[in-house]
Amino acid sequence: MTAPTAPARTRTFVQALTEALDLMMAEDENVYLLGEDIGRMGGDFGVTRGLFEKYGAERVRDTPLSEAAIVGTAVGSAMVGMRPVAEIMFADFLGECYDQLVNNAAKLHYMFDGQFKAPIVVRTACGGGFGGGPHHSQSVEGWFLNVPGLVIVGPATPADAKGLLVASIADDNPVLFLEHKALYRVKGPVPEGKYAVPLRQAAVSRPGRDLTIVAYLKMTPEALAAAEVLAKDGIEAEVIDLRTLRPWDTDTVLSSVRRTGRAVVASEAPRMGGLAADVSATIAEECWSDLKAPVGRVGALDTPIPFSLVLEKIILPGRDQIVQAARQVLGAQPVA
Amino acid sequence: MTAPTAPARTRTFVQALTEALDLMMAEDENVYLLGEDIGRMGGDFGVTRGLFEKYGAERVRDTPLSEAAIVGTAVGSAMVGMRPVAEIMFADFLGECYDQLVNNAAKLHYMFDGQFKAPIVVRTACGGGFGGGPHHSQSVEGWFLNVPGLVIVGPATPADAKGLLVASIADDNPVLFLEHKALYRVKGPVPEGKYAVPLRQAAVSRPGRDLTIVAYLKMTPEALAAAEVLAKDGIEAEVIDLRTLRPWDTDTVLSSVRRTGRAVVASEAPRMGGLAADVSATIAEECWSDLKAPVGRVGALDTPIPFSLVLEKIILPGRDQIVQAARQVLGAQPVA
Amino acid sequence: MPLDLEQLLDLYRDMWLVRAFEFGLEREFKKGTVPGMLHTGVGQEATQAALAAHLEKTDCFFPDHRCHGLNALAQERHAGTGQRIMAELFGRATGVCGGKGGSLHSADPSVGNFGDNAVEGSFMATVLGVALAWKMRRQPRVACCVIGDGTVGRGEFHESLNLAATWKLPVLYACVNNGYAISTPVGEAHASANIVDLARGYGLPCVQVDGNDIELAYAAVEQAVAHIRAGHGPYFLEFKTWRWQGLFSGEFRPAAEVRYWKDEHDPLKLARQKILATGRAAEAAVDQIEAEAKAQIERWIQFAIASPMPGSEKATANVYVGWEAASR
Amino acid sequence: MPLDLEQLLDLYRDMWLVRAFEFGLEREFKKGTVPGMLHTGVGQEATQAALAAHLEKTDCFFPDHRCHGLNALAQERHAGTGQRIMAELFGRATGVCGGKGGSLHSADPSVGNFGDNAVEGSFMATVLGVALAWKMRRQPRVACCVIGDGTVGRGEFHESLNLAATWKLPVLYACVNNGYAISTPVGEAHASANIVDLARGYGLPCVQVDGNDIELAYAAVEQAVAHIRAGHGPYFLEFKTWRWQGLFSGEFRPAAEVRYWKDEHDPLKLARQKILATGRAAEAAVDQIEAEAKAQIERWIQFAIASPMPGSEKATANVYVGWEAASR
Ligand SMILES: Cc1ncc(C[n+]2csc(CCOP(=O)(O)OP(=O)(O)O)c2C)c(N)n1
Ligand SMILES: Cc1ncc(C[n+]2csc(CCOP(=O)(O)OP(=O)(O)O)c2C)c(N)n1
Ligand SMILES: [Mg+2]
Ligand SMILES: [Mg+2]
Repeated sequence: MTAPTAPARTRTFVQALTEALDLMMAEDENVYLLGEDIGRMGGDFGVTRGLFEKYGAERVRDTPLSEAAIVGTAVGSAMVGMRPVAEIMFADFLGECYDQLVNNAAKLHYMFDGQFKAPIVVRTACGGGFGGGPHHSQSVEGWFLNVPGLVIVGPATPADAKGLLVASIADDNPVLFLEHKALYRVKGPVPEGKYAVPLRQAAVSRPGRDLTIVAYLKMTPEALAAAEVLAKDGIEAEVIDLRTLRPWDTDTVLSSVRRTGRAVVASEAPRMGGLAADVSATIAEECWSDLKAPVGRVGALDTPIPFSLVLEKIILPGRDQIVQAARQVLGAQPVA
Repeated sequence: MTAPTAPARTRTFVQALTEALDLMMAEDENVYLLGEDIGRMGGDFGVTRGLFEKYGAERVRDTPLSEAAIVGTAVGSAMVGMRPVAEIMFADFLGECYDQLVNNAAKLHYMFDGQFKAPIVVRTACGGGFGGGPHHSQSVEGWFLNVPGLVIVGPATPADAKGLLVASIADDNPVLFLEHKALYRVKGPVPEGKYAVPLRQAAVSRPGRDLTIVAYLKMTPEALAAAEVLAKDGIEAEVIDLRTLRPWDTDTVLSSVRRTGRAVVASEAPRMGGLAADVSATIAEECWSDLKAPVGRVGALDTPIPFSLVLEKIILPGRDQIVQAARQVLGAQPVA
Repeated sequence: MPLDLEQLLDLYRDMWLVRAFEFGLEREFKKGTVPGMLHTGVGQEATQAALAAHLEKTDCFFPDHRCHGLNALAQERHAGTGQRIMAELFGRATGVCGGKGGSLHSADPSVGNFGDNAVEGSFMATVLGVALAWKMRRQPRVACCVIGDGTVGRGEFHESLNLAATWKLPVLYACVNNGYAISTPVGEAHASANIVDLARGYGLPCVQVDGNDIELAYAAVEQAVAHIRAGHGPYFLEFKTWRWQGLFSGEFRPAAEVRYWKDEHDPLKLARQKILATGRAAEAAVDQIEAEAKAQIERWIQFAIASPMPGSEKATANVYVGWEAASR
Repeated sequence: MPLDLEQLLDLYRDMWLVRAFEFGLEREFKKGTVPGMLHTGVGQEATQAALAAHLEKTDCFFPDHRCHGLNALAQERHAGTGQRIMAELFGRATGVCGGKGGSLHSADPSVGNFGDNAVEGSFMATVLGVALAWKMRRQPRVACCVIGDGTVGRGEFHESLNLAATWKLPVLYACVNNGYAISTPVGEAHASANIVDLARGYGLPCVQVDGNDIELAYAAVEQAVAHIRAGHGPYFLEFKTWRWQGLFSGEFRPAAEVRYWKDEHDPLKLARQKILATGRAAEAAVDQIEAEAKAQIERWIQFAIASPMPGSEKATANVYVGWEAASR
């Protein structure tokens, strides 16, 4: 169970996720799902659609609006060998179960000296751009970055969505699995059958020699679009999609930057204290002698996310901000 | 009400905090306290001692173990003009009221277009080093760094503890006020009467020309101790105490680094995704042409905090790790 | 207990205003002029009108995601017009939050509207603070929060009721039990389908009322508010009602249930019957009320559509009080 | 209902083991050999012994911060000796968690001990998952969580009871009402000083018992466990008891109260009276039980003190399953 062998069909991101759940549930009866309205209704975004009919109410379990209990239940059942996949409808609600994730799931294995594991997956919909307002649009990976023991995953393509979800369910660590709402309807080739995209391994989404753009989730397609724009000027940007956000793949990122000598890091989250800061700092610390310009850090303005689409557009970054940062990084004079 | 005018006496960190609360309560009856066992008992660390007797049960309010309700109550009362100071006994329990802080207090002013303010202070005891184990020892600022609208304050000296708490209560923004347990018994000069230490303003705790050490909370005394060690080798380290952790004072930090050309950032939190990453990234991005070596980032190993003092000591950073990082930064060859 | 005709007519108008508001909004939402997500309060008009009738400008309420109507009524009653609620839902600069809040975050403290919080139920904790402040200041005010049956699942339900009861805070819990949380029946998500059963242990008065009968709902709120203002502490009121809006994708509830609530137990039909039963109001006059409410709403929609979008300076305004948002 | 003499003597021994454990620990803590913080279960021995007597190795319990005794009893009963609980409290490599957990995080799944969580009450949510797994697997097991009266303040209390009741999960809530949370009296922090009042609304059996009377406590647990194993769903048991430990800084409770609980209603004295009242046990034999328990504990303490500290490789072990902790 690693690389895909079967041919790819075209599927949406949502369908790819459903396939992963279906495959893992069929194979292992310890895998079960829980969350709000994931049963008959199939989840707010349709990711669990059809699974209730196939696997029944026991294994596709509707819950009350009890986010702490949802994650607590997942953790407890994982302590005795289940492999729960919990859905938190919107990532913004993770504040309700922050304690269970941070103080319980992430620490169990360590504090009890390896006697327990917490192989849970908490799937949740993150990201903005659709007028969802301050409580339905946030990028939340920053809330959890400083939490050892937790794994954070964030796919950018349908194929990765499926392979990373398979890998996350198979993994013995607690995984926070972020799904960007703007990607749900995106279509792409998705191999048939079961395959895993390894955790902790970034993807080179586009090779290039002139600079490295590190991105993830919705910023990956934005970075690819930026690379297209830059290509028109003859600039070849390498785009790296982190895929696992904690712990992220320093090897792939640093070796790319050592080669290109320039880097832009793009995240939809506010710049201050986000993942882009950690990546930028690590690049600057580790690639010092190869770096020809300061790292460019692209992120949201330092504000909550407003309802107004006009304002939201001002706040959230995208292709154009990445292009601009890349141009600045390319224009900067090397110190030497 | 800004700079202290009265002479300083020697006080513990805890006494300094009590003085700040007492002064603010005496002056404004909208200031009140709430939290677990803060009344007759005076709080787990004695910060509210004597205030119950002076101000009564209405204004020094014991609560049940309801962390969400504690912060929720604070926020609600602030919406109608009160200036609550809530105590969360240990910072590790902020997971219980994460939602109220992040989705409510931090966003109220913005999402309701300025119609409400949330002038709350949430005081809490953070940090390790005393065998408190995984749930009583954490450095939690990293949990909140990516949250626009929130202010995070962390004093390192008794005088700052008092002045920053006065300023935090007077400020109209929601403030998460971190008190490091290892500092509570520390004594130092504390001016009499009311004075404010301005928020968002770092302190140069020790001037120097050879490198800049950026620290906060318990790492500030550790950095000062490191500077002593380095001074014996003739190295003059400038130590900057951030004091406000979000938004942190880029001006003071960057202008120091522009002058010294070298920087070490020290935090007790795990390196990955912590405040030190943000400071390191910002320095590298903004001081590029003045920087003579990569920024050194000192932090905890990437683990939960074990109960065993032997193991905890391995994990948490201190003076020696700062000295080592400084030596490395000083030894590194400038690129040019 | 029975309301006099004038009161009934007023409430009937209010209820129509709520319904017309929601229908107008649904129509515009489908056209794409209203961004974001939309939950409507159609079917729950009696509950909202009853609350609006008793909440003073100096009280407060935390509305839930179906309370556009309540918000508009409070706006009308205490600020003259509800059009700024409409404008908010359109994301316009003239909205109560300048377009920054939208349907799920509309607030206007000047009329007692303390804002929805789209993390459902979080304000069960927040309301305690408002109530505590008023109690400390000896102000006989009511701090109300509107919570759906599903929202009751949140742990804050317990923390809130426990503290409100222990501290005898002036909180009105207005629980709108419409039978479902999105697709989940109340009885499948809770130990009891009657939320009062879960609230009673805290020792506060817990009353269940037919939320579609405006007379009963009005009387129940009246009594609850009187109890709270008299300083007797919190009060839990459960309105049994039903929402017309199914899932986003359509109806999922049994046909008989739909028929009962929409035809036999529609709050507007019931109210109309009551009015006509007095024999002192002509059908035409009653129809006229409905028509005027609808016309009113169209004017508000026009106002909203004609209003400008917020200026770009608003994007970074009011992140911190007194400080600029970091430009970095 | 009355226990036979042999059972009584066994339980008396267990209770003494708990008390001796805590007294030994307090002594060592004062010497500085036990790091961190210390909360003891002195005064609550009957409750702990009653629970330990009924929980099988294949059941689970989440102990709270005063459950060293319960932990040790489970260890003794199902693994032969309780010395590894002692060693854990001394932070030694031989402890159940290799010294990484300490007093507030001692776990040993092989005896059903699923570990304390020092964020008090969080395991009210976690216990649901264990119970759910067992229910899904049709295993007639009991998932127990031990919660203090103060811990009841947490929102998870509601989320947990509601879900356990709705899903009919095999959860035993063992609520240890010792009258205080640190310094706060139960009646000042809760709408009722009797926690069963807050639990009843969920429709599960709620029973209050004198937690200092070993016979009553034993019978109550027996009945609760039978109910759960029979598949009838969750059960709430409130033990009325009292802890000898005041605040860290000393006693704060009224002298009469202290006298009542320490002298008149001490679980060990009560049990001793019961035993002697049978007329079939000699005082000397009963004293002997006490002496042996104390000696046992001293051996455990010696074991702990003689044990090595954990090796430095443990510092970064088991952060992630199967991966090294990041060195950076
Ligand atoms: C904490 C939280 N969990 C989940 C949601 C998503 N959500 C929005 S409305 C809703 C159902 C709420 O049900 P109920 O309280 O009964 O209100 P109704 O829509 O029926 O009026 C859910 C689950 C949310 N907004 N907040
Ligand atoms: C969530 C949380 N809040 C606060 C604390 C601090 N704390 C530890 S024990 C305790 C009191 C608990 O009271 P109770 O549940 O009655 O247990 P008792 O100590 O009386 O046995 C408190 C407040 C904690 N550990 N966790
Ligand atoms: Mg509902
Ligand atoms: Mg207690």
